[in-house]
Amino acid sequence: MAYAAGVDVGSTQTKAVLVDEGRRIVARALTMTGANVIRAAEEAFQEALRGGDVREEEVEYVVGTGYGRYKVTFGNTQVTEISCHGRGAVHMFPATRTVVDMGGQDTKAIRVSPVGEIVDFCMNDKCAAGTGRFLGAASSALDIPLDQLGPTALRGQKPVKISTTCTVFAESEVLSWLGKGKKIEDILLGVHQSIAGRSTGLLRRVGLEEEITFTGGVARNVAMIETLQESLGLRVNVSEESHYMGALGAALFALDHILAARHPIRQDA
Amino acid sequence: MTTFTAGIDVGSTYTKAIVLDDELRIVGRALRPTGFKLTQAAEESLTAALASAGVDRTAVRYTVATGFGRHQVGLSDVQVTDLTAAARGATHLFPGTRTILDVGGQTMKASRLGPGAKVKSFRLNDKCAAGTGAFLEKTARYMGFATEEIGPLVATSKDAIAISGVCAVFAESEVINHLSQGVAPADIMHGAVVSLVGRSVQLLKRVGMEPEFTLVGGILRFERMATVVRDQLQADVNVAPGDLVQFTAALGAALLGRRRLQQLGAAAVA
Amino acid sequence: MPATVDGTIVGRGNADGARLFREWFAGLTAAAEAGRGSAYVFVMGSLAELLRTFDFPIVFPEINSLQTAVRRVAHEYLNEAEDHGYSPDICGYVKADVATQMRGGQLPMGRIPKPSIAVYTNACNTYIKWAEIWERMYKVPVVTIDVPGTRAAGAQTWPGDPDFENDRAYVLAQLRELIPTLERVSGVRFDIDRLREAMGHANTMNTMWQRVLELNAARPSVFNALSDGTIYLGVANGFRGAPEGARYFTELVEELAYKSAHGIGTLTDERYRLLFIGVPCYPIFRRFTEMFTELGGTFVGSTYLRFASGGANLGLTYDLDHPLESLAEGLLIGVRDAMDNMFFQTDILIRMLDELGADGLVYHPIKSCRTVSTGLADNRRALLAARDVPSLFIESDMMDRRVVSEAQLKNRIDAFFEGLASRRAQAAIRTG
Amino acid sequence: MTSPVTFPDWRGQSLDGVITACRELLEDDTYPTVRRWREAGGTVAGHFQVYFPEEIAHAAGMLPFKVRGGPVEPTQADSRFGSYLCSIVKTSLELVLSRRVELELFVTHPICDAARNLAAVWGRNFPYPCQILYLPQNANSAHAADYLRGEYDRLRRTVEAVSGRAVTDEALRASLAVFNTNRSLLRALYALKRDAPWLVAADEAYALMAVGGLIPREEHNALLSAALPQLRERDVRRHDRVRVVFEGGFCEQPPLDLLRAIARSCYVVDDDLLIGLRWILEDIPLTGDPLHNLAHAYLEQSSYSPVQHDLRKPKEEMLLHRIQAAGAQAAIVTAAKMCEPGLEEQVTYTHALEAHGVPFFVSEFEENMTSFETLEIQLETFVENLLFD
Repeated sequence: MAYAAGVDVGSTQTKAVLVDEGRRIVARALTMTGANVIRAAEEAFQEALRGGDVREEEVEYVVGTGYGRYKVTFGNTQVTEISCHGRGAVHMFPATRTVVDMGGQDTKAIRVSPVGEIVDFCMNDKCAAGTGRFLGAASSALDIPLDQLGPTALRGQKPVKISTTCTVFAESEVLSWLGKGKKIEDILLGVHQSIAGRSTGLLRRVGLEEEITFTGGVARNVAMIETLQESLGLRVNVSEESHYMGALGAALFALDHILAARHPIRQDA
Repeated sequence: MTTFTAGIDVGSTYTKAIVLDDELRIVGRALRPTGFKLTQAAEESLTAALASAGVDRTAVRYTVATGFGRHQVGLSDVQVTDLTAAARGATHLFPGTRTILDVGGQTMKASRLGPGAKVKSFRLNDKCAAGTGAFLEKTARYMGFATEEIGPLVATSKDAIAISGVCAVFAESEVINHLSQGVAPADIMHGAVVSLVGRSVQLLKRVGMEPEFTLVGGILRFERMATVVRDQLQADVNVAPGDLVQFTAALGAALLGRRRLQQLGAAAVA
Repeated sequence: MPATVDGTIVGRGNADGARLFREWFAGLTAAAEAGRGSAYVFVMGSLAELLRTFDFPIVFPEINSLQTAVRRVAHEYLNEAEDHGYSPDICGYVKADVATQMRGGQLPMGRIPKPSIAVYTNACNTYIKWAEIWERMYKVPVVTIDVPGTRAAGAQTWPGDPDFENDRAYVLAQLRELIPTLERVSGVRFDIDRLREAMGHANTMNTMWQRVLELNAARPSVFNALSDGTIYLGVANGFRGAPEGARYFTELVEELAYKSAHGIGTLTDERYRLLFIGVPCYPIFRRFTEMFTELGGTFVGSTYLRFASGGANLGLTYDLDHPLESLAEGLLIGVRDAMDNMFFQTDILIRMLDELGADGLVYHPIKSCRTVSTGLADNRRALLAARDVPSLFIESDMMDRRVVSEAQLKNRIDAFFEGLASRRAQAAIRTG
Repeated sequence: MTSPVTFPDWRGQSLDGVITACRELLEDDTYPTVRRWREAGGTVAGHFQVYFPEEIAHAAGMLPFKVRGGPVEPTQADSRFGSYLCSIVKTSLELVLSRRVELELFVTHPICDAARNLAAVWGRNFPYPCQILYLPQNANSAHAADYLRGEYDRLRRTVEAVSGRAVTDEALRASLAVFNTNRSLLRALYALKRDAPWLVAADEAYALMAVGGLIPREEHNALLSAALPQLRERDVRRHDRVRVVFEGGFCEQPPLDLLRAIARSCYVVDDDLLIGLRWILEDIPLTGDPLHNLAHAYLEQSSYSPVQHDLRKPKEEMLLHRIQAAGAQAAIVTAAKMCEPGLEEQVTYTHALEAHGVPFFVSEFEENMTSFETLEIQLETFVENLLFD
């Protein structure tokens, strides 16, 4: 039994996923990227091996992805997280045509074909305005744990209008709204809506097509899902694995290589 | 019997209070995190400053509030902006001051002074965090250092690594690359300082800077920052000793309070 | 490797281009040292044909500015202009030029003379604001030649149409008003025969330039529209109406035809033929192209070689029996076409895709230039609705390295090629 | 078709009621007046900032609607544009993409490179005519007026085709008269701002003026004729405030709250807000060829703006003259974020003010900004250091 691995080195976290030949996820692991990127990749991979009780030599192919993909020194090749998120999303939800990924410093809108190939994509170019990082800022400003942001926001009745474009200043605007006596849940709802609004702009740029799958760490945030669906006027798929979608896609690409090597007929150009 | 005036500077991160006697001597000061209860922060910092001065609240005849929370301070007699206040504070500490640079967590402010410590021309940079102290704090936090550690850290740097500083968040991926290439955090931090100072010097040029220069604001309190500014300006700069640099605006506010008191006194006599 | 196939003719265009460019700047530097004045013009509607006949050294501030970026000193110039009060958000060309003027014309590749006149069209509105800066700096005549563009998509008018004639009369009147000013400033009398001669050279260049663009339909493509093309473009503008320009393009056509006949491409392994839309990323000019060529992609066409070629892309032939009237008409149609290439782009791009057999498009909107960038995202939508073709949309700048993040560009470009590859693989499977 | 009353809300109101009604109309992102006009069978000619010869559309019985962005999130328009763009261009397109406003004709101008692009973007998204009106950028050519007359004639033909109504010279003269009246009323409003600024705050004057771009001019004339005498009679205390000129090369308009913030500490005695409505400075003669008169007035009897090039109007001198004519002691110079012409002019303005010792401060704004902290700090610092010793 051969295994394939995907390692997604993001700006804050590094994730690894192992799949078997049946495209089943046998293990996943997450570590903080921190200062030593190479080690982070190594650790995530090793943790996944332990978790799946798989020996390193059983892993025939490793694909690195994410900002630090070239730092996955033990990897066989690299694929951008854009392709990987697309691939992962289609694997989880085969009818996916549009993927929205909210990551550490950018939001990606990806349009995929029925077979999971990237048809088109757009990302925030200018700065990190309106990305998931906004939530990190809000959580530290309000001193509410990240996983509580969503539930709190959903209690909001009168969302405030967040005008700050700079993610870093979200913190101070959130505080100034508090200073003006606004309710925490209304502020948070406003924060979520402003992120959803910007993401919708990106999604429209690649041309919205159902089904839409929402990936990335932020996809676990219930309020983000709500506000995004509201702003799109469409429902979105969210997988249990949303956080690992990039690593999963990478692992699936790795598996392609293993299988293609066995059946040269299907070898890609 | 001596009367006192107080200045309260409600900044985005810290609230500072200072108490002056009628000889314009600083008899007490205190600093508290601002948080989001601005009125409370102002109240607490003033109480603490009075305690440190051993002065009773009733002996304070005039209180001036400044900083971004100036309008939320219930107990003040009047509010002025931190540009106006810092101008008074800086010229009190360094009478030759003509140009002031204030790098705060949220904004960067440059002002040129005219006679009587009046602000003649000023510029603010609030476009994005890349141009403010938040840029340094983010970079530091990202490498696992606290804001207080920035100074000591940079002090150990051999040379600065170029950091583009387009976006405080995007800078992180640059930082990753440098770190994984084994660049010392100190040199990266130093690079961030250089990039920030570069922006602040641009702001200074826009107000038609002229010596003497005085630096105010929390971010500038560590020595290397001032050194980098000196290098880029190729001029000497004044920095208030110790943590007094953070109190410049509060001091200016208290001084304005005293000025106002004298005018009122004169008016009462007349 | 192309060069090994034939040492003499292949690569001649790039070498001669570089040489002409050096000579041109040597001339400008000499003029500056001698304290001579010059005519400042812009690439869209430069009127170089006319200005040459008054013996003006011709300065293209756009080209000077982009050179500071290519030579990696643009940030110094931009900072100086921003210190002077210019916003980080405005055109980098303008700012680099302001700094150049404050430095007495000093540039990395030489020195440029001060203007004694500026002549420009409204092809880009920023030209007008730019000229106002020189007017204030030097108190010299700045002349707008107002060239009305196409009023709406697909609504071009042609000779005989009352609306066209209204525009033509306006442009012609402005040219007639310009001539006495040129005589006054230069002290040279207007000589219609010299104009005829210059326009003759421009005719040759126009015909040849159009041929150059067509020749890249060859497989493999014979020049990279982004890297090589920009060199050609420099000559097309700097030597418009000059014999050197006419000769250069005649020889270039010869070279490219030769390469095409012998199957000599710019890439040893040309996998993807791309179109470029916008203005190049000069702060990392060579690297930007490499990020594509490394992955087997080459640019077979670029809107830049159309809107910035002074109308040469149309292959217009002036009527030398009526020089001034024909110049007016050429200016009107040429500048109008440049604007159409920026505003009413969809059909033009579809034609380019077909004629050049391109596999994908790369849109490069930039911070500096709203003229070329404003409509790109919408145009892309329209194009993708009309054609199922892969496209990449990346924002950076032509001057300001502060907004050019190589790591991010690379990430997007890699993803684009992954898309191209999987799409090609799927196509292969479908067709068996 | 008999033109409907699109804006009844102000009638029978007190002065404050009238002003409130105007404010509400300005901030209403459903554009009720345009809707009412179309429901009554009227056609609408949307024209982008800064100047448009509204008389020509008016003479065809169309409602000239000033397209000047709006208080909306450009969630759809964002996908049509890049990052480095002013807000007004985005929100203007958002108004039509979101169907808040529906038009029969859209006209933009070569005032800047972003605005000119709008004709292409708009045209790709809507079936009705979307054009560029090429107002002359060489005002100093002896031929400019003839050319412009020809261009106006082209516009006349377009408008006739869209409205299905012939635009006769008679109809044009009638329209010229309506707009002459409107412009003289606006001149009176500005005279009041200059002579007795305490009677009308900056944001109030703006609201009264700006609704003109949303309603038929006949209605606006009635509104201004009713409001002006009441303003003059107003019983308000005169405050000790700085007299300033507010200059912004305005195409994009600042939010009312920004004007309100300025009004708290300053008397704005002149400005170039919505300068297009006031572009023509004198009544246009009603005799002779109306199109020629209109073209002539654009070139020869007009105000100034960073987006019009005329060697006879060096902008910095025009600004200094405006400050002096209004008896202002200082200037507030602003520009819309990402506005190329505005930001370029700002440099010249500030250097000229510096040289002439006119106190000023510089800022940038965005129509949809909601926090004014930076502006307030600047305003307060500015005023503190002008008023107190």
